Amino acid sequence: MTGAAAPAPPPEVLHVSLEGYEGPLDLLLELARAQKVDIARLSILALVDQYLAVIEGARRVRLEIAADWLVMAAWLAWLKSRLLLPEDPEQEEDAEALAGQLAERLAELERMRAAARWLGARPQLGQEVLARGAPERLLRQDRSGLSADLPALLRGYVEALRRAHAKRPYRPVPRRLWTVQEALEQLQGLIGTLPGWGELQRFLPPALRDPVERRAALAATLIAGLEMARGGGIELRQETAFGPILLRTARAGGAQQDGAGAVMPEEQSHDAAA
Amino acid sequence: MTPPPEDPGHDPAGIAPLEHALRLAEALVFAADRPVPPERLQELLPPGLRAEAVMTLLAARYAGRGVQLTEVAGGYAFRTAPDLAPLLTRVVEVPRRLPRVAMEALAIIAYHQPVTRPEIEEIRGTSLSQATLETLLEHGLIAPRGRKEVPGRPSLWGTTPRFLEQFGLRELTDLPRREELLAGEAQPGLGPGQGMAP
Amino acid sequence: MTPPPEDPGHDPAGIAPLEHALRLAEALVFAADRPVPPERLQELLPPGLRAEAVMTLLAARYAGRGVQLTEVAGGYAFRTAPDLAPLLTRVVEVPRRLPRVAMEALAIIAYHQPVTRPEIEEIRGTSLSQATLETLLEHGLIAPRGRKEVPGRPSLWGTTPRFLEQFGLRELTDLPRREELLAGEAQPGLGPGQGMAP
Repeated sequence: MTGAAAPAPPPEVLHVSLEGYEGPLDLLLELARAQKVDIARLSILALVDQYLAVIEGARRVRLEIAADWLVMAAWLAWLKSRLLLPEDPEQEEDAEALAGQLAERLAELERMRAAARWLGARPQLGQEVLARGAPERLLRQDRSGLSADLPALLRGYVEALRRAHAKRPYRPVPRRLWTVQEALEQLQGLIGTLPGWGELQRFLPPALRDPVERRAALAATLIAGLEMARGGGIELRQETAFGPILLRTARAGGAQQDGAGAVMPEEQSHDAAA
Repeated sequence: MTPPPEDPGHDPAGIAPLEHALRLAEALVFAADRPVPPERLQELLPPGLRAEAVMTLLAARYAGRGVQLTEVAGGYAFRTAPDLAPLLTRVVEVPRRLPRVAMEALAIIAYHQPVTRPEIEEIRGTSLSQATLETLLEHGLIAPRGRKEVPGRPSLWGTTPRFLEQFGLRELTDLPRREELLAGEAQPGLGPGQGMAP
Repeated sequence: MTPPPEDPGHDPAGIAPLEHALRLAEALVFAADRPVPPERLQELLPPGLRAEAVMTLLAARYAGRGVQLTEVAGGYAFRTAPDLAPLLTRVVEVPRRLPRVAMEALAIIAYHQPVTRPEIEEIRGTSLSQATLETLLEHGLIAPRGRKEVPGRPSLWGTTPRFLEQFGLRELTDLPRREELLAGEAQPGLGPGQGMAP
């Protein structure tokens, strides 16, 4: 009891709890305020000592202290050592400048706190001053206009057709096929009007869009042409394989003169095979 | 208009409390989101001042002004003076959208005109209500084009100049051709990659 | 308070048009739910009458009354007189005040805008909860102002016209200058924008 001197009462700062502070900067600002000097003329060294004392005290009470407090403590300890050492021109960053930046950060936080207080002290709408509770909407809606554009119209058309198409059971389009008889009549009707050679295509019925119907008509017309050539009424000619097939009204001895057969070799072989 | 500076020591007529009550009533009615019943004001008034009397006096002060104190639905509310409301009312255009069905019917009429309602139904593959046709008529987008000489003599429908205007067309032939719209869809099984080698 | 009955035949001083303009301005600002920019009134005035002049005169007429004409957020709005708040809030519901953290974040956004959340955290020296940002957003006090072109592309935040309205500011420059913030705590509530009494 009387032996070892009772430990000196811990400095007052040790009682500062970290609970009330929103992070290291908040505590530093509080310590700076306690210096009661213009924040620009702050003693950074004193501030560092106070902060480190608080952290040391807090560590004695609780072990777990959030990392950011310790990071700040380490940085401040480093800053303090740099501030105490003679200036070293080799150093990239000058300790005084770093201390100045810290002071500026604290000053900015202090300024923003002052701004928040300034705002908070103003009469606020909905608190100290009230706006009209039931504003009148002096607006009349004119709903006579129409919002519709061309893309929407076209989309509507495509969608209507597509939906209707999907709904109907599949029904193949009935084909209108040109018969050989019809082709014969068409050929006989037209061939007399032709002064010279004419392409087979010219004797097809008009306005045939469907490719299948068009090929069928071509085939029927070719057969009709062959039929007529066999009867000697017309002559057929084709210069190259898959080239245009030409025909004209037969003339006396015309076939030998032109040296072209009524039919192509392939057609002959087909005939032979038939 | 500003109440004279008040000296509480010299207010034998009791004007200061009345002026205060008027200010309070004015602010309360202004800030309330619904008409203020006199009882609500009464709660805030010193004894001896009747809310109805204060409201009546306040209404008199606003007489002839741009806003008026009116008694509505069991309470008091400020309202724009009736003669000013038309001057201040702004007209906002809220264009309506055509319902999808109407848009589709309109598109079919545009492409197939003159066309009867049964024909539209045939193309859409579903029935078309009279109301939809009427919507299009109301907007002036379609007009009758005589009758089709088939049993029942149904009306034929076509689009109007108003239709061209609405869709920014100079003439009907400005509409894309059907084949352009349905490219690749009209011929199932003949899409790219499935072509027949010669 | 009621303008004297006017005889249109005897109005050498042109009082009738001015009284009409005052009624219009009063009705217009009274009805609106947001501050009315002077241009909106100007549209309604005859040539030769300036909207600002009419508003100033109207503000003078309302000086000392329960409702006052104030200049906020680039326009004019009526507000209840601040001294009546303690009485009014007994019968009119008022929202909760913003927590201190939200006020701090708001002040930082107001002074540093456009500013990212990490930058706010850097200034405060501690993290900022999502809930705080959301509170400010819900109140319509802040709005995103694009993104900062740094890794992560964080959102930039700025204040809204609603912020000016909330704190009775005409414009952002009504905030105290940064240098003034520390030199003697800015006088609370006596900044410009509150009331327009001459």
